[in-house]
Amino acid sequence: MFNAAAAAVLISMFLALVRAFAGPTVYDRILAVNMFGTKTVLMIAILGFLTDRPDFLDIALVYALINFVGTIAVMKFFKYNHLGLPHEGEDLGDL
Amino acid sequence: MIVGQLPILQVIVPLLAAPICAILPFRRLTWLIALAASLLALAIALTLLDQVLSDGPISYLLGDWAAPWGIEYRVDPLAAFLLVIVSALGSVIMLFAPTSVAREIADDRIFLFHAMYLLNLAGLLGMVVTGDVFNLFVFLEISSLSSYVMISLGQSRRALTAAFQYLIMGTVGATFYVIGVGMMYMMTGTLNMADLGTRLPAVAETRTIIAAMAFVVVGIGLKLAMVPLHFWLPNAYAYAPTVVSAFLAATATKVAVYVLLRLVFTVFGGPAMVGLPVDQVLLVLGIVAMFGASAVAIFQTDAKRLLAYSSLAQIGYMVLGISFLTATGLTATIIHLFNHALMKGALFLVLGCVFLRVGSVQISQMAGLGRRMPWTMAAFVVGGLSLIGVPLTVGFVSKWYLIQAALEKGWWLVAVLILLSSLLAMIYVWRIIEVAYFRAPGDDVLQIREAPVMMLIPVWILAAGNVYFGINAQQTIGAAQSAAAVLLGSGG
Amino acid sequence: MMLVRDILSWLLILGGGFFLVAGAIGVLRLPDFFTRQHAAGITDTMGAGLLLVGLMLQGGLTLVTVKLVLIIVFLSFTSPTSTHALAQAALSSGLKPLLGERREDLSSKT
Amino acid sequence: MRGRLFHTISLSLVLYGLWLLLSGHFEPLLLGLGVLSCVLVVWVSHRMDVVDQEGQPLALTWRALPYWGWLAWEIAKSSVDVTRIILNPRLPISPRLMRVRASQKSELGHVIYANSITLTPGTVTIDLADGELAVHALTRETAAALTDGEMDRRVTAMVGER
Amino acid sequence: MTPETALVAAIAVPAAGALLIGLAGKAPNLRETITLATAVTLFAIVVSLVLSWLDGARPDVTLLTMLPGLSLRLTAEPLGLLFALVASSLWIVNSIYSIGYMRGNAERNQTRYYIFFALALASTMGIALGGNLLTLFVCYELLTLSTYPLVTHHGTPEALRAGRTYMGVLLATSIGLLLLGMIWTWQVAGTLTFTPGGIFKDSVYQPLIGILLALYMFGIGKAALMPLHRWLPAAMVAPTPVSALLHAVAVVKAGVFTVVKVIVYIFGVEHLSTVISFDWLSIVAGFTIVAASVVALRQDNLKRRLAYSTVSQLSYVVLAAAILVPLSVAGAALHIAAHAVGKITLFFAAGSIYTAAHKTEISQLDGIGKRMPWTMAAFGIGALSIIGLPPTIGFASKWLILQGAFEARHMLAIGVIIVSTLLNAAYFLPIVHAAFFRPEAADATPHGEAPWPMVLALTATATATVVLFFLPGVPLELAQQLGDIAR
Amino acid sequence: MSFPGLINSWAAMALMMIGFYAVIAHGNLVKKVIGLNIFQAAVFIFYISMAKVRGGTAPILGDNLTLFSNPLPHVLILTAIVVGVATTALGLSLVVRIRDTYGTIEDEEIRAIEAAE
Amino acid sequence: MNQHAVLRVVTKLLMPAILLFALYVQFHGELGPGGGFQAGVIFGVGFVLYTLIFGVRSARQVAPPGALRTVLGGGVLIYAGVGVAGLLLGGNFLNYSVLSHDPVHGQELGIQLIELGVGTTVAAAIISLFFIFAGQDRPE
Amino acid sequence: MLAFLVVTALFVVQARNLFVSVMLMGIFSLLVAGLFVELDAVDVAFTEAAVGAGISTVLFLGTLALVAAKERPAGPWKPRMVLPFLVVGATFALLVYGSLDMPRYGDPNAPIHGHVAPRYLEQSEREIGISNVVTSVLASYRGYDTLGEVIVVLTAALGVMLLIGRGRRFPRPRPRPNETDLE
Ligand code: NA
Ligand code: NA
Repeated sequence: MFNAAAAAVLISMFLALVRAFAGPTVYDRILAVNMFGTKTVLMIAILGFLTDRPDFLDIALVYALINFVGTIAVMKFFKYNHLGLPHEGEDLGDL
Repeated sequence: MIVGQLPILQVIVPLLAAPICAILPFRRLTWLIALAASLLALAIALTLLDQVLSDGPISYLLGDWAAPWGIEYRVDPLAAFLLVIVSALGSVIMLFAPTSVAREIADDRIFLFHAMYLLNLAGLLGMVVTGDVFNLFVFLEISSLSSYVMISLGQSRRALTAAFQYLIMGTVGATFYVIGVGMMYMMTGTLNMADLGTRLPAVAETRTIIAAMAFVVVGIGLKLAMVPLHFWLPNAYAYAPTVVSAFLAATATKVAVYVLLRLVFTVFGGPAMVGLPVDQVLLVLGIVAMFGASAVAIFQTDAKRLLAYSSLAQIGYMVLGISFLTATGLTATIIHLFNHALMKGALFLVLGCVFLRVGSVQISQMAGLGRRMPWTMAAFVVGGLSLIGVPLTVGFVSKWYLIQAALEKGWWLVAVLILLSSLLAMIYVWRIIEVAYFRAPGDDVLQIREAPVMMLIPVWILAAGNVYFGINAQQTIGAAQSAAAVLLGSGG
Repeated sequence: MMLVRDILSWLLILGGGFFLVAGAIGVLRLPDFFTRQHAAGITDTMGAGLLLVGLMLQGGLTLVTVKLVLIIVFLSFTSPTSTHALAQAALSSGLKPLLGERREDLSSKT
Repeated sequence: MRGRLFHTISLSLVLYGLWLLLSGHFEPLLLGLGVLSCVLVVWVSHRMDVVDQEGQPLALTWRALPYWGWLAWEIAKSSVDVTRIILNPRLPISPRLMRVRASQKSELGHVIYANSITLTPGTVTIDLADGELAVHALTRETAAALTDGEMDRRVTAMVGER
Repeated sequence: MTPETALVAAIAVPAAGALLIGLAGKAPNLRETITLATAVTLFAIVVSLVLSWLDGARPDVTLLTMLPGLSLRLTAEPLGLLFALVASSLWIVNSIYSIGYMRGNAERNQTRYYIFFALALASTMGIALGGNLLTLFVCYELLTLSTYPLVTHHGTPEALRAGRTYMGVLLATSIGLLLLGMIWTWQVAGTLTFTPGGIFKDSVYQPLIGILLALYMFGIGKAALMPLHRWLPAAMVAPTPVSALLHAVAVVKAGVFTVVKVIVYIFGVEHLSTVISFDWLSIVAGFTIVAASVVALRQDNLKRRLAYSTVSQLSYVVLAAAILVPLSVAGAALHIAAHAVGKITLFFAAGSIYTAAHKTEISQLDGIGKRMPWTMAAFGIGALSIIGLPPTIGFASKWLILQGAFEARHMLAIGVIIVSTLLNAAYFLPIVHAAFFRPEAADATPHGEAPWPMVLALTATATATVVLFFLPGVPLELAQQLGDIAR
Repeated sequence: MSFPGLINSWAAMALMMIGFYAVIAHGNLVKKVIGLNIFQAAVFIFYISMAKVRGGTAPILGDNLTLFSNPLPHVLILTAIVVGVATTALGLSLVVRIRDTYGTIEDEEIRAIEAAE
Repeated sequence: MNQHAVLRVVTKLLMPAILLFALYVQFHGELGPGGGFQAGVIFGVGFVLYTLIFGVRSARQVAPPGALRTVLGGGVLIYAGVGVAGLLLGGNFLNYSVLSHDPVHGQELGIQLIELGVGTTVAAAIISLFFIFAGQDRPE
Repeated sequence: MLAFLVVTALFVVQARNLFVSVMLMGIFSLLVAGLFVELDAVDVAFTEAAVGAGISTVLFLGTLALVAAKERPAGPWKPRMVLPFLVVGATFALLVYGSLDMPRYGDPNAPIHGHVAPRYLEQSEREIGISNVVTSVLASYRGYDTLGEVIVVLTAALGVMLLIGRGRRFPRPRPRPNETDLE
């Protein structure tokens, strides 16, 4: 059962990967990577059950977090070409 | 109680001083901390050397976990000798540092520079005392990362590319080392050097261990700038702040050579290990380095670059000494670790003084300095003569043992080559001396005066060391000989 | 009781798996970024949701279930947020969505 | 000021609850560490200035549950619809952009509405400014489902603005 | 003063002198007083050493242990004492001469000059009195280094180029060959202590002895054995007193001195004579003698002619040692002294001519004997000594060598000595002839003798050349003792 | 016979070489750092693969569990990962500085600029 | 992205939970996967998210550079301090057993403390790294 | 999984758009982490996910924001471009050569499972008292390595501060000689 679920997740990971490689726009790639990340969260959760050690879900949670923050960072990168600015032209302050 | 804790104090004193420096953004205070930590480390190192020479090797178990389950610190005469070299040079160079650093590094960054220096020092010391191959990697990285940073602080923008190149090569080297360690661990199940030494012979013939050896040697060879893995070094030393060049040239490559010795002898068992023709390879590489690098050094126009290439050649001597796989050869390598630290330390510090006053270390800019900066340039002469190997300097002592080792093996041709290469050293050293003393000074040189006394004192401590240990080499040779004996003994 | 729970959880897991794959196929098939987002949304909501609930049933009333709930909650907050932010970024960067009635029209426009 | 204190206390309680849920261990040491952790987090949150109505919509929790249930059902329905379209060999889509007015007054309401739209397969909020949402819909049907305004009403009801 | 103290003082005094000269740099008179005082003190010390040695004292001092089993060590023995005696006595004369020369030519960097001169003497003393090969080698290198600033004294590109040749040849040979030979010797013999009869055991592989000998003979570049003689003419760019003391006495004599010392105390005359491959050394030395003389004949520059003459004369010493009989060894020792006194006279004369008349070429010297009678008379006496004619000490040493050659039936040596004597005469006597019997050039500017300290100095050395012929005394005694040791 | 047992190692080694190639062959400095990351990650895989025991489970002790994979390589690689990211951070900050001062991060262009100096 | 209502609201909502989760990972490392390092990363990532949404300047007001440096060094000092405590209490460096009468309890205590040091340093490092990279002037 | 990894890595290296490379690096890291979970290295997976996919990606993005995000296209083929292939080829050959005598994957009798490690698994609960053996080894048996690891983090953070921290990056213009004595 878990195997079937894992297979499904793997297939969708693979398809996401194809989209990530194929693009064509960067947004497609970001979309694919984000989706891939979410699928990894699921994969970890399932693997926890598969290996009979379900208490590793913290990792999945961390994945989800990282995935979210990563996506936001990427978008910010594309929107402003900068990670630190609230909006353009603002002074960045000191070290 | 304190005495039993010396091996760890050796490392954690500078290690703990570093974060303290990072927290306190004061230039002078952090300098004092760095200096005090270096001096304390030196005192500890000397005590340790004394202890191991009289009582034999010391084993220190971190966390009191027995080796090989925990990490072991192991101080034998060789390690103690290296500890003395590193901490002594560190102390002298820190003494020298304030004026030079103020000239070459922005004020608001100096406290972080001191933290970096301490990290580097701790990393090097840690590499020396550790008896665990993976712990060695960790401390290797501490010292490497801080080196990259310190090099990149040089004034020229080329310091950045040099540091980057070093970072790439250094990381590749470290990764190779980790691959090699992985293979060794895979075949033996242990990471403790002594334990590896006893467990490796059983699997010595396997292809895995042969490959492991190759990876480890290449990895360390990259760190030690062993020709042909040397590309990063000349730029790194040439464009780093002078204090950094001096410190790295005097200590970092020495520690890398030490690591090579440790691995080849303690871990792989030295002469007993015949799986790979390591000795022949080292012999050839050493000779190529001696000649190639010296020949390149002759044509340099920048004094720091010249010294950097000279370092490559000197590393060649050390590698050559290892390749003999004999007590005398090892003695030569080990004594040269110390002696070369003295020479290059002195020479680079002299360039620090020159840079302070002249603003450049181009050889052509040094015309007439012999008259304007007599004490500085006199120290250069002493260091230069030592580099050539003139008697009454430490360079002579090194050369003596190296040649003796070659003759002992009946390799008289190698002996001749060693001597010929020191003639090349004569040429490149003399190029600078001639310009400094017998070339008429330019107009802007006329208003230059001698470097401040606070810089001259450390310079002359090292210059005097070159002479003192050249005239009276008994102690250093004694230490080197017992270190060599331990290496060979442990190789079984 | 156990059997019912198992069957239910299997159904959920299988359903989740189905939506995962279907959504992923959509991500490949659909013609432009904006339409693909919808397909990706299916995998994040239905796919992940069903799967995780299915797992929850397997886990029972334990810490595992708590964590799975947390994952679902977290995903339900972040997934639309990042989808939205991504869409906005794409739009504001000048990426034009394909609009129109039928697929044939759309493909002729690409 | 009173509101701030209220939010602080409520945040602390929520966080401690979360700690217990995560931990699952009830030894004194870990419980104590939990208290310390919560204090630290609340302090940092204050420095970050995220402790306010927007950040801790605690009051919504009870009203949110039925809404979530409804939303889940909506998601399920749309998922099936969209999946059908995707798997249809003819791929009968008709993507469109539309503007939707949000009737909530607070930004929190807007955000909940926007995210609910996005969560529902077939529609994605691609812009939100001053209560007006730009929505990308995959088909005419999904667009139509949105324009009937039920979701808008439910969100407004949940945030208690009606 | 105990002999041991004297031994150490012989090196310490000139070294300390150098320091004091440096401190007195700002006051020329004081500086030169110190120079003279140091020279006189050194001479007194050496004399006391010689006397105590003749009294039977055998001082031997270990200064410090440099490497395990190897120390810096000083020992008095006849050859060294003779060399020390020559060098220290001539330093006094040379100092007087220098004062005149440096002031007369208004040279720059005089303090540096005197400092390094004193250091060169300290090194020379170390060479003379070194108790083992290591000590000798150390001082040998120090001598090279301390004379480098003297050679490049003028700092002109030409001087720098000459300095490079000088350093290059001397350091290259000593580091490249001598050091190798020394370490190899240490490897084979286990000691480097100078020992009468040599240090090699009979068991040592014979061809190795041959290789070692070659390493030594060519490694001792200061002996200027061809083809490693180039540095010596190059060094002639230096101020004349430098050429006089160093390149007639200290440096070059250090070379041949080392040759003799190595042959006597490292190889052992007896032991070496059993090695078949050995005779190549006589051939090289003989060739050098003749070839250098021929080259000298063709030089118009006076100092260069003197330099090539020196190259030639040095090989006399090598040849004498290579004959390997006690008599010739004694002759070699005496020739070191004889050539020193004679050649320094010639250099002094050349310097006087340069200072008084600003002439450097032999072709310019027609009739100069009338304006500078003292100088040219001394030149004549020096020339006689170099040629080996009585009544000069040069005759005595040549005689001893020739006797040894006959005893050993060394026909090559005999032939070389005869031919070279003729050549010597051919390149010196025309100068004397021209100076006294040719008419002066018409456009000559009038000039008189050189400053009095210079004249005094060259008169003194010329006198010594003659006096020593009649009263060879201590030098001969020491040379004969060496001959006994070599027996 | 040896094939299936070594496939993990070989894959890791192939990955290492992909990264290594990027490090030494690509002129773009960021690409070099990326290459290092791949290289190191592959080494991590190599270590973690050797730790695996067939039929074992994660080395977190629990009831009814007896066979565990080897924890030591895990520990080593945890450290190595941290070292790797530290190196990456430093490398990237150098790249930023190089871009500031040279205006490019392409090896060849930098070399041309340096040669012209 | 401060203007971006959706992101701002969601971030505000999640931020305390993320930070708490980091501390949970910090203090439960010995029971399951995770520990000081991972906790530090998560804590740091929380700040990264905050910085992305609210800008470097606001984020720097939350965590001023001097304080960050202190925390950065402080973590190392905590770790090494535990080691030194072991040393002062008669064991070797990093021997935690001597920290308590019961060696096993000493070990647990020591591990909690050093993990705290790790977490502190790592969090501070990640935050300052991100501040620096995100706070750069743009070229040209 | 491994095949995924290799393909991803190839795409990462080949992509000329650095941004794409970085994104794919993120995927690569996630895949690696997934593999680690499969190989029972949950702690490592945790870290790899957080570091490789999280921190590294963010750092790379921060860098790309400041430098050009496009790699220069590869130039025309030159003979010296063979060199990297040779080096890589030689290294790979050595690796494969070395692998031939390695224990097989998952072999419970491999040397590493028989020496040193068993003590951790068997004694750590009694000696340290916690169930996560990785934590025991990491924090206690090899706690010193971990201290070193923290120091590495410190070094990198301070180093980046020194390199690109704000404030004056370059020292003031060169003062005249002789003016620079501190006292
Ligand atoms: Na949606
Ligand atoms: Na843990």
